[in-house]
Amino acid sequence: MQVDEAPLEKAFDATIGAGDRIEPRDWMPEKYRQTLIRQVAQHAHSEIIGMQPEGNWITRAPSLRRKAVLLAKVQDEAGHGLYLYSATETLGVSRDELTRRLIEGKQKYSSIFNYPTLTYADVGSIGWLVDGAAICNQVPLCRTSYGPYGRAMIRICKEESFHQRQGYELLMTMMRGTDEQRAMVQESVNRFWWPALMMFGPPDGDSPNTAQSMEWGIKRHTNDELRQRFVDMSVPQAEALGVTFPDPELQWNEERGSYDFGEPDWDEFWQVVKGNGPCNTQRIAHRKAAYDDGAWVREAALAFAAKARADEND
Amino acid sequence: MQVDEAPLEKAFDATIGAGDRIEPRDWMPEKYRQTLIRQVAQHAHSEIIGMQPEGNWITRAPSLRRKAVLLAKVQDEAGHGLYLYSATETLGVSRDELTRRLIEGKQKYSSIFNYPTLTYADVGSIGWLVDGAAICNQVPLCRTSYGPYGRAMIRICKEESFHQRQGYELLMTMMRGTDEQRAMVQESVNRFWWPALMMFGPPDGDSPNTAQSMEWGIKRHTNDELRQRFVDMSVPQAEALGVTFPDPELQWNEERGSYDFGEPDWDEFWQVVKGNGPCNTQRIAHRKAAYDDGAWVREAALAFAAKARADEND
Amino acid sequence: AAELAQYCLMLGDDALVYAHRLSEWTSRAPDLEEDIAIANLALDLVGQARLLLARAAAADSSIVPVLPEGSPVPDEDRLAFFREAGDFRNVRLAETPNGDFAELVTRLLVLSTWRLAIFERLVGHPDAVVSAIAAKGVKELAYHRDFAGRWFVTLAGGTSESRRRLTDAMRAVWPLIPELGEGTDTERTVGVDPAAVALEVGVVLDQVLAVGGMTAPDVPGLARVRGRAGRQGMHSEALSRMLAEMQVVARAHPRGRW
Amino acid sequence: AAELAQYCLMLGDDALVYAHRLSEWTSRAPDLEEDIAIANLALDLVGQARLLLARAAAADSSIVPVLPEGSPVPDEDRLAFFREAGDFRNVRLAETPNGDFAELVTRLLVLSTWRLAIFERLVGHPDAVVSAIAAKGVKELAYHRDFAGRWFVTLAGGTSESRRRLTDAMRAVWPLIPELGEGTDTERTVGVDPAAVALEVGVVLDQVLAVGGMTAPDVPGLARVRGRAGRQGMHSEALSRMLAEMQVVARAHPRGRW
Repeated sequence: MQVDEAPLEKAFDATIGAGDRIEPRDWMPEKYRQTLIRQVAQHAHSEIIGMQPEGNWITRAPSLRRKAVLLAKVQDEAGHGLYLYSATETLGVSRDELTRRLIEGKQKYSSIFNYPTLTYADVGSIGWLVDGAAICNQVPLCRTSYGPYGRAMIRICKEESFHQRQGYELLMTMMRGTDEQRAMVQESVNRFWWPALMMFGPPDGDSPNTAQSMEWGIKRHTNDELRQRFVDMSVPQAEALGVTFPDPELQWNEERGSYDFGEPDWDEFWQVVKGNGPCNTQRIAHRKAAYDDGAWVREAALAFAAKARADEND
Repeated sequence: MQVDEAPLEKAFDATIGAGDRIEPRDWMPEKYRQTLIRQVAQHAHSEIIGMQPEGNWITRAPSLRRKAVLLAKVQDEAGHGLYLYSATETLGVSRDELTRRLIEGKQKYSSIFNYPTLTYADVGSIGWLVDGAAICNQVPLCRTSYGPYGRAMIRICKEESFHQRQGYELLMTMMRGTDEQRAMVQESVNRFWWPALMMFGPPDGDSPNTAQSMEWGIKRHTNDELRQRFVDMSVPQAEALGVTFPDPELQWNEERGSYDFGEPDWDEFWQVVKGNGPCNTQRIAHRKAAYDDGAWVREAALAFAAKARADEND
Repeated sequence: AAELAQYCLMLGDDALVYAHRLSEWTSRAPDLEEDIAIANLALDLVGQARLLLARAAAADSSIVPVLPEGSPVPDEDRLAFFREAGDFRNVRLAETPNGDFAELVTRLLVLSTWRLAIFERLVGHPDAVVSAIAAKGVKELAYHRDFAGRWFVTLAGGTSESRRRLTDAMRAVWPLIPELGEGTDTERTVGVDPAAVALEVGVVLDQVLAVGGMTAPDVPGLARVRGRAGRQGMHSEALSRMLAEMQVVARAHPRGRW
Repeated sequence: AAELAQYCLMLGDDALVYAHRLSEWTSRAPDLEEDIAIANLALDLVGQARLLLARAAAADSSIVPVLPEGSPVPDEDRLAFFREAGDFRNVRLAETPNGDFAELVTRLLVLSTWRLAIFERLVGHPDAVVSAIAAKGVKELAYHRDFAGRWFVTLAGGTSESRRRLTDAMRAVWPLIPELGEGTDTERTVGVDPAAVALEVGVVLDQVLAVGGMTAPDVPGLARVRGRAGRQGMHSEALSRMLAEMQVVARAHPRGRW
């Protein structure tokens, strides 16, 4: 049976045009669904892989208070992954299937997590800069056209803001500590500044999907717009903290009312995207090991549930 | 075909009686062979399991010199294991078979290695007290009746003496260090003193095999004789070092010309012998893991050698 | 007060050390739901450890490691990060290196059942701080025990593989149970005698095992060394390795602010 | 002299860090003969590290960490045990966590071939100490390379399992090879430009691979971070974990005598 999709598409376009939300039961163009699956899955994967670089320091947290804060944060990331995988399930793809795609390298996650965490200050830098950049990217997504995604994003953004403040607060506390601690903060910021800028994606000229995604309301600002916003937001925060960014070209442009800044190393960016970053292999191997090691537990849980149902039906 | 063993046994007894050595090609009573296999294998296993408690500190050695000394010592233990397994091979049992018996709990090793090493001073205490006790046990074995065993023991005892001096020297150096180091040495000696005394085995009254072994020249002194000799040797060394032994009953007996000392905790001894010591499970699991993990390598080496032989024969 | 401090150290170290083992599971659990749940367990125990170590320090300041003058490191962190392995008072079961998920479930079942029984009695403790810590902890530990119990029954009734692993886990955990019940004079004097809850703990464990159709392994307890075990600072080789990791950053910055 | 010190640190840290990984194999090797052989490799490299770190300290005392007045800790140990991860100058391949025996063999083959080529040239170095260290090291490294090469060929020609594992090991090790050849100004100025030995190293590796019938995997090199890699102190997450273990006892006793 051939369905005439024209009126459906018209209704879809009208919903988008009115700024209303598409819900799981609504008709949607296949390409919209596929683009959303890719984007939401990538976001979910980023939360899950993102547990590793910070999780690396849980067992070495230098105070019990910080240990609790970090544990709770990494736990929140697992929670975010959970919401987002649920959102993709409303689009017809299971968490299991997406995990397989991640492990097999068929789906990506945010490249920032392919950088190593080398000192405890990195926990702070990730909170401040990485979560900060993520929020810039994500706040507009709270108004994204797909309902479940938008609602997940509202909750996630709220928690991310909290994480960002915690990260900044850690760095601020360290800056009030010893000279070694201050040097540790500066060194960490030096390492994370450029990768954080790369989180907004390649320059607009090299970002082919942006136009379609903006039309569909899945994306609401260009990469370069968001990057500029992030720089403008971060510079005064760095000043308050007492650190500098490792960019000699960074300076206020009176005319534009914005900061000028240097170019990230896009060659490095593409290398990391392509899988050759410092930690890509390690991150995927870690995720794969956890998934494989847990297989027997998931199977046992399924078998147990099946037996319980069978008993009920007896 | 029934062989009349009487003349063979007579020759064997004569060899033993003359203090000469039995060699692999010589006839020997089956019980002698079995007793020897058990004793030499147990000794070999002790060397191999004994790599673990000290090996535990190689990666944490506090100076590069000590790291090299410890690495070399643990390596020597592997070497001792190698000689001793070779000696058992002359008695008709392969290393592989013995390793299986060890892993399956069918053969024992010295119980001392079921105690944990908890500080770096334990490396010194093991050298001084454990190797010291081992030497007391082993020096007489250089004259043991079975040739390959006796010759292995000569080489081993030489190296053990060297290890003992190194262990003592480590403790001596630490005693010249800080208060914390001196406390660490004393605490370590406190833990190892009683287990070292237990290394000579149960009191003579509870050691049923001693008589036969002495008759065969496999053993040359009773457990209690060797224990007394060890105590008499160790007390002045402890005084020179500046540590005490944790035994309120320890005191010089003018009449006997020896030190009186307290009773080890034989209940603990038997628990550890039976497999419930602090580290029994861990030690065997470690050895089993190494053996299992290495199976594919040993198989590859055999397969490669077989192919090489086949190529030669082509 | 010195006895109360020692008692708080014992309970605090159990929580701190086992929280470390649980936290090592982060990003490694069989599924996201368990990852989140295990982090919750660890968080609860870190919380209990903080309160108990702080109480210990307040009861007897002489146990708190001395740091360079002017160091801002709070007492709870001095106790957590600046003591040597031999100064820790946790039972050895808390420090055992992690095994598989069956080992997690089995150990958690034992430790939480036992700790819950102690904490239920500590709610009536004369020390108001200890009493309050116990009241809060009881709710947490009841959840821990339920989580462990549910999974224990699930693994017992799941597949032959899960049952085999659970059996192995029980063989690994059971030898460390007697130590839990042995108790010290300190526990008997100012806290709860573990021997007094041993029966209750045994009943609960038997119930869970019965639901899962599992039998307790017939294994002897791990030997003590000259009468000493975890409560007397006689630990396994694993503890000093754990502390090397746990304490490394704090110790590199004895004057640090975090 | 500052440049020479930096150069000695680079070569010394490669040896120290890789010796640590090798030493982790102790009591875990596939058989006793390999256990002994691997300990020998580690011993040789610890020896090289000691000489090189001592030479570095002598050439530029400003690089030696300052300890409390009167500390008897010698310079080689100050450098080994009191520097932070970011101060280490080893290549990242030296610090990668251990894999299986195939990984050991493959990594050792690469690192020893490469180091041997460098050391052969350093025999003629104007600094008499460096020249002597190199002369001694050449013999050791030739043995290391032969050990690795023999095992590489054995595993390649052994079973399908050993060949599969060797293939995986090559895929893990190969991305870290380009970093070895990249070189720094320091190496080019006062030592041997690794780029100058890259060809020779490649030829040796190709020969061993050819004998084993193995093909080098077609994998890109691991990215540098803003141009930095191990030689510039940009390490993997594994190094700080390794150092937490390696340095723990030394750091607990900054005035200790050992």
